[in-house]
Amino acid sequence: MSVSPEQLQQIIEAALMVAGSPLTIRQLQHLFAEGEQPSSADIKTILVTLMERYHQSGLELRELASGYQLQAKAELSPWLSKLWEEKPQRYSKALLETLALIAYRQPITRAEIEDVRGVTISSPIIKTLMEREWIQVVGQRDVPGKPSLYGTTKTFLDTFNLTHLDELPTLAEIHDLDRQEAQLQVQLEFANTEIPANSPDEEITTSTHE
Amino acid sequence: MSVSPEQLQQIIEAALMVAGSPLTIRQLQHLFAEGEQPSSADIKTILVTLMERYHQSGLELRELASGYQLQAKAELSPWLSKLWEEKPQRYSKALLETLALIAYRQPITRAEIEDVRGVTISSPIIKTLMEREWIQVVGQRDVPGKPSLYGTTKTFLDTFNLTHLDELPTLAEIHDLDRQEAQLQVQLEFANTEIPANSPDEEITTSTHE
Amino acid sequence: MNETTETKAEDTSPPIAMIHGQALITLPKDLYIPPDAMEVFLEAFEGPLDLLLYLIKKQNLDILDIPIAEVTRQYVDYVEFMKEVSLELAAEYLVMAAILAEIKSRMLLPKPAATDSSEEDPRAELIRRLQDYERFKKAAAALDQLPRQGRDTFPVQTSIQEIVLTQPPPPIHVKDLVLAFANVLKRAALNASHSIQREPLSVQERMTHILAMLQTKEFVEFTSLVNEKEGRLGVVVSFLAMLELLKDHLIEFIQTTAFGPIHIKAATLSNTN
Repeated sequence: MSVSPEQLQQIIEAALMVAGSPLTIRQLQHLFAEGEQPSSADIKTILVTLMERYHQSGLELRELASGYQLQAKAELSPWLSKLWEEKPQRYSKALLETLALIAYRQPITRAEIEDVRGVTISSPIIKTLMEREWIQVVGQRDVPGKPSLYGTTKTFLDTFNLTHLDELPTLAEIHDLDRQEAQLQVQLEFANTEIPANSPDEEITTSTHE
Repeated sequence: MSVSPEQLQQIIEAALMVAGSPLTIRQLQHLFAEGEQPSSADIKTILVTLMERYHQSGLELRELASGYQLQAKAELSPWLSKLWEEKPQRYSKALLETLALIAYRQPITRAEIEDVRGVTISSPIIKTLMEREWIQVVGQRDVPGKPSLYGTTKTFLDTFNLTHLDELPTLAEIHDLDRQEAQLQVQLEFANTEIPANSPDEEITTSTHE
Repeated sequence: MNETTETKAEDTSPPIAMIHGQALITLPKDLYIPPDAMEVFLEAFEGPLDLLLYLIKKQNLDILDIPIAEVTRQYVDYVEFMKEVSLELAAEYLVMAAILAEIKSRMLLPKPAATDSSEEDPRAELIRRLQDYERFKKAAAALDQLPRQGRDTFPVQTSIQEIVLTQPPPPIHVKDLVLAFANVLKRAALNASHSIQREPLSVQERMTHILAMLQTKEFVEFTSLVNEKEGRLGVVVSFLAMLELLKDHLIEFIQTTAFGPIHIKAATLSNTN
């Protein structure tokens, strides 16, 4: 099969596109049958043509140590990177509970949070909450060790579309939400072992204010 | 970062080039920040423009089952396949017939496939088809033993460069494929001078279809 | 292959056919197949239906009008032969032989008058199966002809210089928070929470607000913490917050002169720990 100059360019371009790794001029020559191999000068000419052609596009042909490779231009990285962006994770239960306790019981110390949750809080949680600017240190409790007192910030309110903290649902509302959630869970047939469907809620409701 | 129309096209083209797998219009929209996402109509326009642009090149933009993909044209495969040392896998007739039955008659059980083919299916065939992710279990037939029902996957369509199942060569169209069939037969044909290469096929086919 | 090899030696002659990677050098004469080639030959068929199709095609026969006696004879010869050369024969081949024999015997029975419907033809079921199988045999071949990724088409996969992975923070909703709170309360000693829960949130918010203010300013005038615009309730809330903070030793009230302005400052932490 004899190859026209046009086809030669098509083949070389397509090879660079599909190879997935850099190709040397030698490798490009070897795509063709013995006796029909273009000279390395021919291939270089084509490579230069291609380089110029890509100038206007989002691609560039680069010569790397191990050969020629087509790459997306670096300036497009911010968009292209989204292709590999991982799905946002969910916040851990520990983080949400810590944040909830700070929101509802501020100002509160770490020890006090731990006391309610029954487990120690890992430092990354506090760090994450600080980095998100959802919580701040608002003082120190006057007890041995002078532990920091945490409270929520304006950013926290903004994130949750609240103007004041007292717009946070009351415990009665929590109970409703919780029940809805429980029903939803039942519907989805998720055997959630941690949220017993009803009974503990009752106790909470009796103790709520209004 | 606001995006110019030119840049928009560059980004979409580059995304298709670097992704390595088909991209849906939705995925392409998600390359852009909220509020700056092009409409799906805009993206389609760009895809059409790109399709036309590649017309002269060795590339083509195809719509597959799981999205749009840039590919080297099939006519270049004699050269491009040299990029890889391994020869593309050839599949046995038994595997292809099993796959064809699953594709055309899905959902279908193993016993039903065996019924048409007149032989039992060896387990490695089903295993290979599952490993390629060309088929999947889509349910169980409600008969004693609850045999698995098989169907094809999007990967199957992608691999065979199809968008929808209805693009499969229709069984009625099989007439037109006689010639290919005849060629295939030649490989198996025992070049028996008593057997003229074509005529028997003609005879049978003309009388087969409804 | 010796006796039946009619032409040249294996390594010099081009193979007639490649069957599963093996070269078939010799030509089978009709149904006579060289024993060594037999196994290869058998593998070339996908089962009894495939073999039957081959026999029918080979003789240029109409599938709709199979001379069942003849085809049966050939098929049985073939099967017998395979048994003779002790090839392991799939049971399906024998089943088909039985089916053919049965059809043949029914064909021999005198036809009842005035039945020309094809359904009455004992061959009907076999013909249906043969046709059906043939359709899928062809469909399989057609499938194999479709341009296949990795064989005929290759996806473009260029590289990218750098991937800047910014993992977006997870979305969060107030409901998550509320449920988390409900959850933690359930686990906590429930009666212990009674008293605290009665505290209105606004007092707590104000406590945080005051403390936050004292982080930046050392002294804050008492009156500046009471915003009259908030009305009576607002004043009460601020006052309660201050009392609460005072109780917790978090703030101190300072009045330098009688009836002078009252200032609030963050509590000087006792050094007694």
